[in-house]
Amino acid sequence: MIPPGADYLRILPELVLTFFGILVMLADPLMDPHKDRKPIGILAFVGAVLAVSATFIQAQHPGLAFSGMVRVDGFAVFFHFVVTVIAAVVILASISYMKTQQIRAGEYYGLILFGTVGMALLSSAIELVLVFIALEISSISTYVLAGFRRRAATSIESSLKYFLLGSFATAFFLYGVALMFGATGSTDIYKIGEVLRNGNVPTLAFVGVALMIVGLGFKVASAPFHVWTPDVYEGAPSPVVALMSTGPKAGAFAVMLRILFAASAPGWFWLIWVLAVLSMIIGNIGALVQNNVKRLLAYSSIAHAGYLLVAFVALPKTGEYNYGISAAMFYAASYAAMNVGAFIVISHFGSLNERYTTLDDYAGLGHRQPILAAILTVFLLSLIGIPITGGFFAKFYVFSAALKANLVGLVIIGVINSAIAAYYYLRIIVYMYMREPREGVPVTRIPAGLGFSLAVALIVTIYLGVVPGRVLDFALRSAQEMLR
Amino acid sequence: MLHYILFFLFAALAVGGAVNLLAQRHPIASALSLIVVMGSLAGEYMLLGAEFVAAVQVIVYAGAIMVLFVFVIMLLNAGEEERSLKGSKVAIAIGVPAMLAGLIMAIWTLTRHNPANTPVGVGAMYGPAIAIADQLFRPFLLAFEITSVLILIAIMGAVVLARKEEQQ
Amino acid sequence: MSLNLWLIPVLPLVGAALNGLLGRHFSKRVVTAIALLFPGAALAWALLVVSRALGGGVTLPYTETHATWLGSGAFSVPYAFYLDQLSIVMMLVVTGVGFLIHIYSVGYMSHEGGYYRFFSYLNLFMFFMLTLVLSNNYLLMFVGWEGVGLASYLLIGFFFLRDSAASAGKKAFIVNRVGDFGFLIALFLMIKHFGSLNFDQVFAKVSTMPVEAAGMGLLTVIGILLMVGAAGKSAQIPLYVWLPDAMEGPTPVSALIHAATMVTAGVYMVARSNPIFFRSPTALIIIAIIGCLTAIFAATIGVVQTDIKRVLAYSTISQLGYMFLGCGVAAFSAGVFHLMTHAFFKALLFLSAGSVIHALGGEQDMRRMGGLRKHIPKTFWVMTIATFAIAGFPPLAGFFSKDEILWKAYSSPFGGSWIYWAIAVFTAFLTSFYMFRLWFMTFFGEFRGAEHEGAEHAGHGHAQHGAATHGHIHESPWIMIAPLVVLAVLSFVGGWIGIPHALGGHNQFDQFLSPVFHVSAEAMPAGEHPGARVHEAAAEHAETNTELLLTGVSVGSAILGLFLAWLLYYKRRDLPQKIADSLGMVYRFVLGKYYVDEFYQAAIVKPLLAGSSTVLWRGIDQGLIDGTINTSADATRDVSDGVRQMQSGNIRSYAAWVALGAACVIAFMIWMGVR
Amino acid sequence: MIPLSFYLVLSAILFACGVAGFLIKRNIITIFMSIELMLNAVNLSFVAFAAHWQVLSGQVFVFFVMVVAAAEAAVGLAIIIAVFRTRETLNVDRVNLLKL
Amino acid sequence: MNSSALNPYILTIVTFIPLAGAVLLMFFPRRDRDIRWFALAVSLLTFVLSLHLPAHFVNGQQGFQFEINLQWISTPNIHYHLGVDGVSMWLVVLTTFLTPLCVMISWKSIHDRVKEFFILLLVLQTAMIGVFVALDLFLFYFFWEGTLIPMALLIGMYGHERRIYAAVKFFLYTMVASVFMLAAIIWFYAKAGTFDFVALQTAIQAGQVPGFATAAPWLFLAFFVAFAVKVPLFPVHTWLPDAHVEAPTAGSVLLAGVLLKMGTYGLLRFNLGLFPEQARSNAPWIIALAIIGIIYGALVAMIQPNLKKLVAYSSVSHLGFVVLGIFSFTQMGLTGAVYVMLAHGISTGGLFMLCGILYERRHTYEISQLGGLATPMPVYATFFLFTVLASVGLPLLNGFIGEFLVLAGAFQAKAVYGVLAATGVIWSAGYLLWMYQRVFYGKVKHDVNLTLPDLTAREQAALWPAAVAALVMGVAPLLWIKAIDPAVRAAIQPVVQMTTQVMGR
Repeated sequence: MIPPGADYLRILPELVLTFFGILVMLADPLMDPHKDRKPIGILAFVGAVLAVSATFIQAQHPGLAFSGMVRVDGFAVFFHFVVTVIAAVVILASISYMKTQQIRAGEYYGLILFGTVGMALLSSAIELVLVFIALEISSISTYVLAGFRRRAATSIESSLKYFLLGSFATAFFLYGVALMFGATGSTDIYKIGEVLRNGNVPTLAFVGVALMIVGLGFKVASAPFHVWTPDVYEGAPSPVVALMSTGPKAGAFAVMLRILFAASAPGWFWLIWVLAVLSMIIGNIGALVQNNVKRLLAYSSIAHAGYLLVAFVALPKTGEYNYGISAAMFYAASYAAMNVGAFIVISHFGSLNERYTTLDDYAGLGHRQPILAAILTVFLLSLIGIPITGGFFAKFYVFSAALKANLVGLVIIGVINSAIAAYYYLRIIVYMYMREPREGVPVTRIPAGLGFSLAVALIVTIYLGVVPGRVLDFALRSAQEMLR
Repeated sequence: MLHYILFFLFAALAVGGAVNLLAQRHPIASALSLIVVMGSLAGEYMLLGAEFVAAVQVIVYAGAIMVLFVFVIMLLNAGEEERSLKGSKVAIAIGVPAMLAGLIMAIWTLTRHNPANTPVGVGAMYGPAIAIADQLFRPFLLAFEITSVLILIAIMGAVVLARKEEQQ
Repeated sequence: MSLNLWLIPVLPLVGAALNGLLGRHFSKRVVTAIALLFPGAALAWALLVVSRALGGGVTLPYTETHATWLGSGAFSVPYAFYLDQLSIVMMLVVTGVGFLIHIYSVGYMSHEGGYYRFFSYLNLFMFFMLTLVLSNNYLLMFVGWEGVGLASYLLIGFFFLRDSAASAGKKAFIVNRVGDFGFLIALFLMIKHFGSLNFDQVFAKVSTMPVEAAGMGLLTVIGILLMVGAAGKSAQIPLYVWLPDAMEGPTPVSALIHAATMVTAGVYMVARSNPIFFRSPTALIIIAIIGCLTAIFAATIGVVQTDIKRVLAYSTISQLGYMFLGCGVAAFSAGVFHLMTHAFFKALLFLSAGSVIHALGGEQDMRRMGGLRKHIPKTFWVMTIATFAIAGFPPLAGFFSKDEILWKAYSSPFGGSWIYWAIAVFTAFLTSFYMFRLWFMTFFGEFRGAEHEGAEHAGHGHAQHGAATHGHIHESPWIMIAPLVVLAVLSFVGGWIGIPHALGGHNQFDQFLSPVFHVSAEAMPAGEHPGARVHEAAAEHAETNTELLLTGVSVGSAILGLFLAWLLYYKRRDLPQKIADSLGMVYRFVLGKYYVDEFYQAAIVKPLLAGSSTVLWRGIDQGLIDGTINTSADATRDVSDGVRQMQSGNIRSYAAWVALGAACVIAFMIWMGVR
Repeated sequence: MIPLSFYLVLSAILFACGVAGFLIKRNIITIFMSIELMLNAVNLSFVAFAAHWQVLSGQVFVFFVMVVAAAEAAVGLAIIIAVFRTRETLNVDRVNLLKL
Repeated sequence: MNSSALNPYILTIVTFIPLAGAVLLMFFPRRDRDIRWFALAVSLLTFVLSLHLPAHFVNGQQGFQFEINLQWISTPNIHYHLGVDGVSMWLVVLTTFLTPLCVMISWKSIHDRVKEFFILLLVLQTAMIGVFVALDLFLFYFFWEGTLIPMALLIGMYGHERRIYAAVKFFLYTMVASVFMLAAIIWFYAKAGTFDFVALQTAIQAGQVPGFATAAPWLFLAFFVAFAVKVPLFPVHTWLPDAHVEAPTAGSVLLAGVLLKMGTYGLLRFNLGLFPEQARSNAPWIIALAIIGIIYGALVAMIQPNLKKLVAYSSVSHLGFVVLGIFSFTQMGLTGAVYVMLAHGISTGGLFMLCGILYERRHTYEISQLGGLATPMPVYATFFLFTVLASVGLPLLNGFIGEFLVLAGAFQAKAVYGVLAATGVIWSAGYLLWMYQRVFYGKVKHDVNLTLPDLTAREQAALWPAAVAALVMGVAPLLWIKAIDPAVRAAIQPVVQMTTQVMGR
């Protein structure tokens, strides 16, 4: 049985990505192994951009595909778009990075493209087994990508840690899927939802949800499953961190939203509440004393996962869950923009072997590289949540959704946390602008590709901070679609 | 009755293999224990009627994958584990109790609160190759196709990581 | 018909502004011209105004309103000037004496640096003082009040290179501020209860209120607070301490500000507020007691001072006490009368003292003077007139005004008492004594100062021309003597406008001021006043006799003072030392000015500074508040380190955390499921 | 007729053994084997549930899990080789450059 | 052309011209001289344009003027809503007035990273103006936070030895406090669906905000904390001395002159405007804190060994007056409070400029290192004295009017408030004159001070406007009060109405 043509359009971004991934794979051996892989990178970038445009075609064909394995709705399109844009930006930024790091492996781009297939599919897959496979695709590719700075022991170590712990966590997720299957007799999220809404909910389903939350909580780096994050982020190549702190995370959040809301998973309210609070506190407190910028941002990403989880528990009695969901979506998007931007700056500034990643290295950056410093400052301010940056509205929507649901205590914890967070982001700014420059840290020109990718991240960050209305409207609508 | 005997035989083998995996200090011994576990699980699958799965379990898992393991163990010439290192206190002190607690809770749930605590007959769900194939290439077509991407990644990843680093 | 009263204060302001802003670029001649022209014009205009007002051109009280200064809601304060008999007197005293002192200063300050600055300040002072006396509301009066304080601050600290001068200026300002605090509170009370600060509106409201028999009624509180303000400005107990130090300023300043005009502002303010005080016997008694105590207290200190200007300063405080005593028994016209005559003779005294100092190249210690009669005869003669005037010898000005106060202190229906009289007479004796002591020490006997020492001892400014005059004591130039002569004449005849009935006069001064004071006095039945004694025609003759008797006693005490001073400081010069030795502790106590300054320093200033520094700043600010915040920051850091410890780097321990988390999650969800 | 719960409990025990192996083993390869054990345990659950619900998809899942496990094994072992190259050890406790 | 046609756009123009200037400046070549002149031109242009406001302001008209209300973002219903009343108008003019002075005073003292400095300064100006003109809570919060970063950077990049500590302290204090305000703003949006100040006020008064009654005390506190830290009110004032001491001169001037006023402005606009009932019930302890601040600030100022710290603590004292005035709920008190804000901006701004001028020459603020400066620098000493007197509250200078009205108002509210606060007049004379004596009078103690040059023409050009403004504000306060008074009346109306209702019961 051959699926109808529209089904292929519904997975068009994935198809495009896969196609270009294969192209990259095939093209790589044709190149002189001692030459830089810039052409391959450009090819991959073209693929990613085409994938971005493919999401528009995808959006024209909402509905189920492949025997109900995939559901294309606004929600899916939103995350497809986010993920593919992340991939495109990261690929573009990687070209110069790979050159400075002297890594000559076209597989890098292939892995990103293939990994993006998984990340994208996470948001549209409604069959739990497909979700599992997509999760593995995105994970395994990032395991490998994390180890790409092969001369550095830290990179391999981070790869190993990510791999072992990631597999450990996916096993939990899989067990959760199995129990869910056992409890409901189905692995289709919407069918599970019907079953759970209609009948008596077996305890098995609760345990299934618990195990899935463990697995997904690990992927989104929420406390107490966050332990891998700082080590992995510190060791992995910066552009890869840019990717994996946003792409798989966005995908995992999408899955989580679908499972918790569309599948009407039971009993998780206080659980997520606690996870949100723990993540915010542990992330922010842990970041306070960090001296490595990558590690610092790793802790910050834990905290941001916490803020995002706040949106999950915004469940007003009126049943208007779409506010919380859309807030989470918006948060994921704006976090992606600012975090990718920040890590791209870090990747550029790190120089060969990422030598310069401590705060001391950032001293006087405002002096020596004013533009780069200014851009990083914008991203950091956005991470703090200063108005007219995406980070502000992200927090704003999340907290406003929570207040709609009368979660005053949670919001207060949240705002206090964001105030604490200001301290460590500010530390970076302080180092950049207020300390004397350190000897021997080189001043480097910003390559075109990196500049362009930074510009994209910057524009998106500002765009989401100045005119967030369209994006949020879209998110609100697609959240409703997702719930239907 | 025979079913029970068979079930418990395989179960005992599986659990015994798993425990042995933990107890053995040499990775080769552990790997062999794992093969025992997999084999006995294949027996359980047969008991449940999943004959194709059981066959694949033996061929792919116990065969292919575990060979890979053994191969790598040989390649790296891994010896016995060292045991006298610190840094593992947290793992033992927190992890193992947590694991036990989780296990107890899981068993409790699975036995008491399972709504479908019904007996399952031998071969209750007969899964011949043809039926499985029908599933794979119809409803699960996309999943099946997408695994190819997974495999591609695995190949690329393995190649990249295992490749000798070129000299500068 | 407009009198354009505003010109009177504003003219000196123009002078001040011109000299202040541009004086640096002017020649000395131009500075002098400006400095004299504008106050002179103000004097001329004032005289014109008075002639018009008394000529019946306008009806008094006359008000001219120019604009609203500030307002909020229903409350507003205008730029408005007010002329009645009281302000006429004050205006004339200020412009007249002020102008004379300006002239004098031209000579006195001719060798000083910052010549333009000095005249700018002096003109500024005139502006504020005239604003004070001419305003038609309390707030504008307060403007003048603060402004003269500022001018005083600037002028005391004129020789700012001397630390003592700078400190004295600051002290004057701050002590005055303490008084202003009371004044301000009084203003707030008026705003709250009367809704306005305009004299006419306030007094109109006040006049409808009953006399407050006892306790602390509204008017009593206002009255006392006003008196606090007056005590600050007019150097009454307990706020007098700044005035002696203020002698650090150039002598013309002491004459103008710290003798003739500014320090009497308090008296003016109390007199101006007479409708309030008439209705508050308690406040009156407090004023009388403060005045009385200040008079004798300062006089005793004056007796032992050796610095010529300090003697005069304490004398000023003492005389101000007299004025308050007068006001305190509701004899406001007597107080104001004394204010006027005092302005003449005390200005004269200071200026003469300045002339002496000038002659000696800056020497101020009377123990180094003596025999100056021959060297500076003109100064000697004007000084003599002034001394006799202040000592209360008839028919000089001081006699009439002081006598009026003494009599009223005894006889006033508003709380007059023989105790006041007795103290006042004793003070008169002391006044006579220390003034003649000064007179004898300065002008009689042999010259005791080594002239070269004089130059060394000199203050800042005089050091320069002290050196120039080294070797001979010289008489001051005509520009300094001329004002002295005018003042001497005034000190002589100034009292004649207020000759009491008992001595066959008509007390025109009292009558002149009566519209200001008696209106409010008569507004209420005398019988209601608890302290009031009923005037009866029959008693009038007896009273005249009493008055004559009392006058005799006071003149006698003045003569006694003269005699004693002659005995101790002319005839038997060894005696004072012996007396001082025999008195021992007491003498030293008085010589130390009762150690009031030291007391304030130890009881208020030091604890305040130490407390602010150790308790407030180091304790609360840096210790408690910043400490709390730093501690919590450190605690957060510690927690942060704890969180880091989770991150041991060991994969197995990470897995353990995940497992623990998973166990908790499973447990929670099972609980949710079972529930 | 064996109760479903027997299979499930067996699966849970095996899963727990896998977790325990991750926690107490020091050799990276053995730890990885523990993960494989966990996946196997889940597979048993799938098959058992498939029998319980009488749907074949449960068995198909096993299939996919095996593919994933194979892919993981390939990548994982490559990573282990890479680690061994840089660190000359397979002891997981020695792989702790990144911490705090 | 009729210039009142500008009315709807003038606020936008005034607010964003500095920002536009900053953007242009970014593309300037690094020629310091041109940059300075350009910054001066921009700030002067802003000032001139801002004079349009008082020129076309209709005194006594109810509500806001020069309003512009456009939808900015639809889904969170955020409007670009600007408008001023008598209070905010003058605060805007104060801001535009001080900025050119800051540019002039930074002419030579900033010689490193000049371009960034002026960019930050101009950005800061836009944010400050924005705070005063924004009528949409979101917009307000945006500008509020917008002031934070340039200011922290100004302190941290151009400050003195402990600048980083000070900048971080400044940032964290205000940031931590303002997130509470953010939470409250979000609450409003979540419940009322609007950020619009006017709409919110109407909705609250009509009781149309669900859950307001229970949440109001907390919301009040949330706003209050944010503003109290900014003011700063005792005991959350400790960031101020550090920030001031370390800040560059222009930073100090704007910090004292404008940023602190944002706090009091917020109290007036939001705490009074949105929560009249809570404002009334919380007034006693707030007033207590204000009075403690007045006295405490003055006493601590008295013993400061550091010139700038002294002025900083004096700000604590002065701002205590403002808070006292605001919470006295009397016409006079509030008018006075607003007037103190303006006056303090001028006179303390002037003091900081003078401190900065001294620092340029001497590189210290330690009073013990100074002394006798009136001899080498007479003109400087005169300006300093004038400013000190304005700050002390000498009548006919700006400080007096506000303080008097505040005290009178506070006294009307409750006599003891007025009495306690009025002791401030003694303290302020004490610390400022003592400081003046120690710095300027006496003989020159340190030989380096003997040769200090007096004011240059440029420095005078920066000081004269402040001095003239101080004088005019003292002599003709009605120019300002005319506009302030009606605005203030509108602000306290709800509170007063409530009081009468309570008393009527």
